[in-house]
Amino acid sequence: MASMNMIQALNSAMDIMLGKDPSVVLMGEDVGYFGGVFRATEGLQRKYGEHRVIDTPIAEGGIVAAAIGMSVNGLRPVAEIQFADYIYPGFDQIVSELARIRYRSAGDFFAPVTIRTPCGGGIRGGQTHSQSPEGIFTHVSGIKVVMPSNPFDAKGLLITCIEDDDPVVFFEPKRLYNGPFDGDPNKPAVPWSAHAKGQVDEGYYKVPLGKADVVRAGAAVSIITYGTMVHVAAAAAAAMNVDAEIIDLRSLVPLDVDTICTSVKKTGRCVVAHEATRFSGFGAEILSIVQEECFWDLEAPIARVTGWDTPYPHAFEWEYFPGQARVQAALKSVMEPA
Amino acid sequence: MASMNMIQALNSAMDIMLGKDPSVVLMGEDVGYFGGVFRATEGLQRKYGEHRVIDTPIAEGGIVAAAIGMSVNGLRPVAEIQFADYIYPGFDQIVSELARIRYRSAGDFFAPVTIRTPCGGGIRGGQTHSQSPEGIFTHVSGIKVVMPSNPFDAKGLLITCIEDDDPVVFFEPKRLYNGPFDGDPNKPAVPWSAHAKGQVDEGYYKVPLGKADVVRAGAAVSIITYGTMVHVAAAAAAAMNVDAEIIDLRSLVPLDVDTICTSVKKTGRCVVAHEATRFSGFGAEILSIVQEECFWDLEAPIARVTGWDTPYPHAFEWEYFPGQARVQAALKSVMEPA
Amino acid sequence: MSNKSRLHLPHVPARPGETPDFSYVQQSPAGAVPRPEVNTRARDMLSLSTDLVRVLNDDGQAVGPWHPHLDAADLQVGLRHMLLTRLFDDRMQRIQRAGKISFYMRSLGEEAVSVAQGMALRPSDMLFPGYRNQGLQVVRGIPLVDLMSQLLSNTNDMCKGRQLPVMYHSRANNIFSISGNLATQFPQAVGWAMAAAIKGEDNVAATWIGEGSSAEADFHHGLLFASVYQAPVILNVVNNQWAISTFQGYAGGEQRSFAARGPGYGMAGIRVDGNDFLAVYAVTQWAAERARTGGGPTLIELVTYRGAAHSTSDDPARYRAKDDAEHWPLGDPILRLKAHLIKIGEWSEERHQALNAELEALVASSWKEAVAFGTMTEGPRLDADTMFEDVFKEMPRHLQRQQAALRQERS
Amino acid sequence: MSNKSRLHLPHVPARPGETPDFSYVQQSPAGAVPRPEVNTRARDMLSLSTDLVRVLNDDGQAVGPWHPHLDAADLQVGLRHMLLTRLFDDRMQRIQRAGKISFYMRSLGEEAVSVAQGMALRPSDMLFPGYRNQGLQVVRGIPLVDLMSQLLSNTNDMCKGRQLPVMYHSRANNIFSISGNLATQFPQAVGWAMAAAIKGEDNVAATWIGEGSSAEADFHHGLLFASVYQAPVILNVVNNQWAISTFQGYAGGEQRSFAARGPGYGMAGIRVDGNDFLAVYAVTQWAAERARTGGGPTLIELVTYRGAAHSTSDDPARYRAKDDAEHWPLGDPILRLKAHLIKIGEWSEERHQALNAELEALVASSWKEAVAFGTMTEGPRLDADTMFEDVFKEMPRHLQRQQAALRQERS
Ligand SMILES: Cc1ncc(C[n+]2csc(CCOP(=O)(O)OP(=O)(O)O)c2C)c(N)n1
Ligand SMILES: Cc1ncc(C[n+]2csc(CCOP(=O)(O)OP(=O)(O)O)c2C)c(N)n1
Ligand SMILES: [Mg+2]
Ligand SMILES: [Mg+2]
Repeated sequence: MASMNMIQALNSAMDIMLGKDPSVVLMGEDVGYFGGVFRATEGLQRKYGEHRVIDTPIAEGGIVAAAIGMSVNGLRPVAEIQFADYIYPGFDQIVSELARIRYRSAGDFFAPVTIRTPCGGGIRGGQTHSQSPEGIFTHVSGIKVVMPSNPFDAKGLLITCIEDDDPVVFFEPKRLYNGPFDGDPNKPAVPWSAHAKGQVDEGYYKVPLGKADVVRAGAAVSIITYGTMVHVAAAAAAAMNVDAEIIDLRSLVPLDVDTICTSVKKTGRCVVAHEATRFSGFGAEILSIVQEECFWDLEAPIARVTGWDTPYPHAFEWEYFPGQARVQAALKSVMEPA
Repeated sequence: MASMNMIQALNSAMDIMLGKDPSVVLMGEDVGYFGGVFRATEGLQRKYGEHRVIDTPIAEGGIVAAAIGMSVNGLRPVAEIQFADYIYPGFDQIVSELARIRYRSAGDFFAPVTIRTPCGGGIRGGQTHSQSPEGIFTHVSGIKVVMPSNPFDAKGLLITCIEDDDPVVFFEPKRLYNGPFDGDPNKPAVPWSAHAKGQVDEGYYKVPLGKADVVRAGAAVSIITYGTMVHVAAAAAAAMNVDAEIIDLRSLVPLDVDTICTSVKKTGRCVVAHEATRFSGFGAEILSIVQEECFWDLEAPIARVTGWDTPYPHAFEWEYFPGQARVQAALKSVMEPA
Repeated sequence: MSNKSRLHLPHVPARPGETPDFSYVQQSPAGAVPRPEVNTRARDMLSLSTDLVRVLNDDGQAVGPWHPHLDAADLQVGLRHMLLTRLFDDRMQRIQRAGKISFYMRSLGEEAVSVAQGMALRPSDMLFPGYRNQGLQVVRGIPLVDLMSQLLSNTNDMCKGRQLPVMYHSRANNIFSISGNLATQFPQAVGWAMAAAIKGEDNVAATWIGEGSSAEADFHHGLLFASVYQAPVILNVVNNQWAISTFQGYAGGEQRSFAARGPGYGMAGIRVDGNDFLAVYAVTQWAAERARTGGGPTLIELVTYRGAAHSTSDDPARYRAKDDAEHWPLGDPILRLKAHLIKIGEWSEERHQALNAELEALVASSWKEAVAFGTMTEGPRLDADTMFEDVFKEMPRHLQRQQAALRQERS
Repeated sequence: MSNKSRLHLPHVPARPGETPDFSYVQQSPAGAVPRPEVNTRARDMLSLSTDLVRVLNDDGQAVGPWHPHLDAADLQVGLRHMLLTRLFDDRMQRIQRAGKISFYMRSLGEEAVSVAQGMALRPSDMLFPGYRNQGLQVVRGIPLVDLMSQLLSNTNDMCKGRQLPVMYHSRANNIFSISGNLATQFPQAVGWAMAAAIKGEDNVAATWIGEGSSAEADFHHGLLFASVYQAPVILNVVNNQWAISTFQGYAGGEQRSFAARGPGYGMAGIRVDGNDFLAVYAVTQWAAERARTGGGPTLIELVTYRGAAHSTSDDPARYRAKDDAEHWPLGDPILRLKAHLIKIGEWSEERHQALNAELEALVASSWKEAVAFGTMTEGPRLDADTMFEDVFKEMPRHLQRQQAALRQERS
């Protein structure tokens, strides 16, 4: 066990996989010599060579396409998209190709590509360095979608994704790179070293896809969330002294419906939280499933806590971000429905 | 009034707007001399000239980008994407640019572009000519999303969209081009001439955005739907003899929440139906809103009727398509919850 | 407003009712274009991208430095593959018209592209074809029954009914799955070739794109990545002059050749007579050797003509002169190779008739075999349960439930 | 595995600790490159795309056919704009370091690109700049206060706090809104120019892209649409050798010049010394006249060097030789124009000092003015209510409700 922040944990996952499996290659803008703008691939080119950790042109569509071709030829590319906001030029290759190759070839070809990309706000990145587009990808049949909330999971999930024979988009909430974040930008930053999930096994281990983590057991209300909001929700519930059961989904596709529904059936109340915009966000799917499967157990309407349906404005980052106040308002609405 | 199919109605809308407003231009693959692969722009280049109805290279990203630039220079481009399945190469320009220009320039610039694109299955088009990606666009702040279910609405909505100062993605369910379709491919095709909404005013008129159409009033259950499924749902309800209130949304963004909620509050039961895949589809957002706003009125879980979470397979088109059987199963589940 | 317009619009030579005019097609005489060493630097052979490599002259003789000196037996195989491709196309077209398959696309007049290129590559080279490269399937020996089964989406369909007709693949024969989305495979082929280079293997990737599709972003991605990493890949633009109703000028062909894009990215570009079996073979062999020996990628423009409609959904009489194809200056690839073989005493009208009859019989018997696996309306049918497979390697819960729901719906 | 690898990787001339080596930069002597008539066909001036247009020689004299013969007064204005741009950059950099703005990007060493190009265009020409074209804002006379207010996201911010610093726009001055997404505006500028042509207007559009960003699909879209419709647009690639840590070879610059992409698409391509104010001016004027008179688009590659870090979030010492910029063979654009003006007797060290002081004072006083509109922490602040505006022209119900919810949340 070592103390690692999320960047170090991701780096460790890639380091281990590069060492273990000669078919693993990393690629992306600035990932090679420089080690990535967030330093996730630092030192790996020096260690494994320029042909294993490859700097690419600034062309997200080309990166995904090349990764697909490489994967069809037996490699396991891990492609970094520098910011999730810049994944869209690669969208066609992801949706029409990466997600479809196994299906349309009846399993004869498949494309084990992992796309890593930092998402979310909270670093004053403005509207083009803060987006959380995971919901869009969850609507695309054939792609797995993962978002860790801590270093331990990040490493174990990334190893699982790299070894997975299906393509994965792996979202990294960049606000969590250096520490857990409870939503209050005015408090001093907390490092991962002070958090249990910042203690990371230095060796090879996996965290399974499709298995949610019950971060906190509780009886009063279920909070279904993932990424940065795991920590914000926990802090909000603690501040309100609500006995909330907090579920960190970790993988959105496949989704651990059993854990979600078991919890809601127990508590009878449910809040769904994410940082992404609300309208047609992934929260709507979670809410729908809970409504469909737990309707008779619900004692109050399920509430969603989300970012607003606007771009992420530079000046109003903290008005946009779904902080503790927004979570608490939702908890209140669910605990004491009007 | 004239009898028109949906293609003729769309053609009429564009004809009128080209005649009325010199800033309107049409552009897209094969739209000019040829008149479009579905013939929606037939005759318009001959009538208005090569500089108003413009054939383009096969580059959806370039088409959207050029349309944006043209709109910033005072034109009102109506760009056709030949199939909705091929909108993804233009996705970045739509999401990162078209949807954002007004916001990021604080209203100083705006881009009144209308993107028309045929969607949906039922024409044996296989997985790359059958998709319904509207849900994805509803998650993108700054874009309006429209889908008509009949010639009359198609024309009036398209005129509204062209005159709208916001960008719109206008989805055309291609299975409805020639006639309403109740979901049974074995029945003889019905032409629009036999349908009231196939009677179309030949002149200029508008159908507003954000206003749903109550296609059929009813007391027993609300069916919230749009596009092809309007007709399938109506047929299914009629066959079951259920007194369903059928709501055709017409525009998904902006969404007519009032009409939806008024209906569900009245009936206490709700089915949401669309042809698109289920997981994180637009149905999830509709369900979520109904759940949030009508929870206490619901007498049964809201049910979704959708395509499956697979690509649209060529051989299993009708097993994939959410036909009357699937609607009826949902109606049954809502009318007689277990 | 149109009066004032200064927007340039590409010139289309002949619309319906007009006289076909192919004077825009820049030609070089057969044998006239020099053949550089395969390791020549791209910048030192720029003219290859605007000239037109031709080997067969009007008398049916093979001339000049690009003459590949193939054995007569190989040429006969090439002729056979081209003829089989055409007869297969003809038959499938008629079968679609009879309503037995939902859709079809012919390669009429373009057979030399796929057949000569396919033959110039090794079986271990990976192909990323387009939808009009059925000749590659023929060269690689995919049984017609298998191709037909795909068209029928029947129980023998290698795609398990998931793809539109003509979107074949064959893992065993190194033919990648064709996509309905244009151009997407072009940069994938480059990625495949990059992987071959990373692994130190000397296989080459080859990919095909229509001149119309070269407008897509993925064409650029392919050229760029191939150039940056000097990937061992052959990038082919099949310039058959039309993209459905859109003339090649709308893809940039009015201003300069498509092959010239290559040198723009610092890579070799060659323009070749796509209806000249020998020229296509020679150029492809050259590019393959270049790629295999570390010389990097080559962009080949194959100048040809789409002799038929775009697909069975299309009617070209609406947008181009009816007798266009007959005026095409580069002739018919099958007739040209046949004439050459006769000229060199290795073929005859009689042998051609006999071959034609043999291949027609093969197509007919294959169809019989194929329909035994089921048609759209009769015989065995794929199990609808399978439509939920292969979305992922293992079926997740939500698909299992949907599979069960469909079973119930259909019971 | 890496041992066996045959994958080519572009050569990077000097990493930290290595000696700067700019021998790869192909140069032409000042005055050596011919200046064709503006209506020359692209194919008849191919060498322009690989040569390097230069006017200022090492002695500070302006020579050759591209000498634009500007009035001394104009040159002095150019010098002033460049100096102001640099002083503004310096100050904003320091202000960011002090934590008063969240982010900044300098254009150190590239000032001639924006200033000379901006001056060579008409005010009615539309600009689609990148994030490193602040010189264009200066040329068009945007008050520094307004630029600074944008950096501060304050109550005077033309973006109403919505954009990251440096993403300015000015509708009144025909400067389009800058996007954080690279390359997206390149084809938009072409669309704007197409509209100008359709309307029969003779305004020209100009747009700028980094050499790194030229790898994006939108670069291709821009070139293609410009070529097909012969749009009146100037497409500029600012080749400052680096894209964050990535050397220009990774964007294709190792194999051939970026300007050579132009001829690949059948359009004019010109490579110019981007640190030579006179050469940049002349080439831009030439391209603008070409576009205005129906000669179509021009791709200009401006060869320059990113003298500073990519942005305030970057540390170039991690990936390039520390003293790289000092070895850049094309010198500093301000020093070169200054030397020329002194050479022709129209400038002096004293006047330069005075100008420097004047402009520093202007920057300082502008900052004072700007902070009066509010800073990140003090003074007036934009109303958070406004963040729901301009998503659409009229606020739809769901945003009204979210606006109300936020009001409640904050109360
Ligand atoms: C991304 C995308 N856009 C549009 C289409 C529709 N489409 C199918 S074929 C075609 C024309 C392609 O022409 P070309 O590339 O020249 O190939 P050819 O048909 O001539 O062989 C078009 C526009 C598509 N399949 N994919
Ligand atoms: C689509 C997209 N991908 C990636 C980025 C991240 N990014 C910002 S600037 C930059 C480098 C651009 O380099 P270049 O185009 O050469 O311009 P320069 O900074 O040298 O002026 C990158 C990769 C982005 N902003 N947008
Ligand atoms: Mg073609
Ligand atoms: Mg650069």
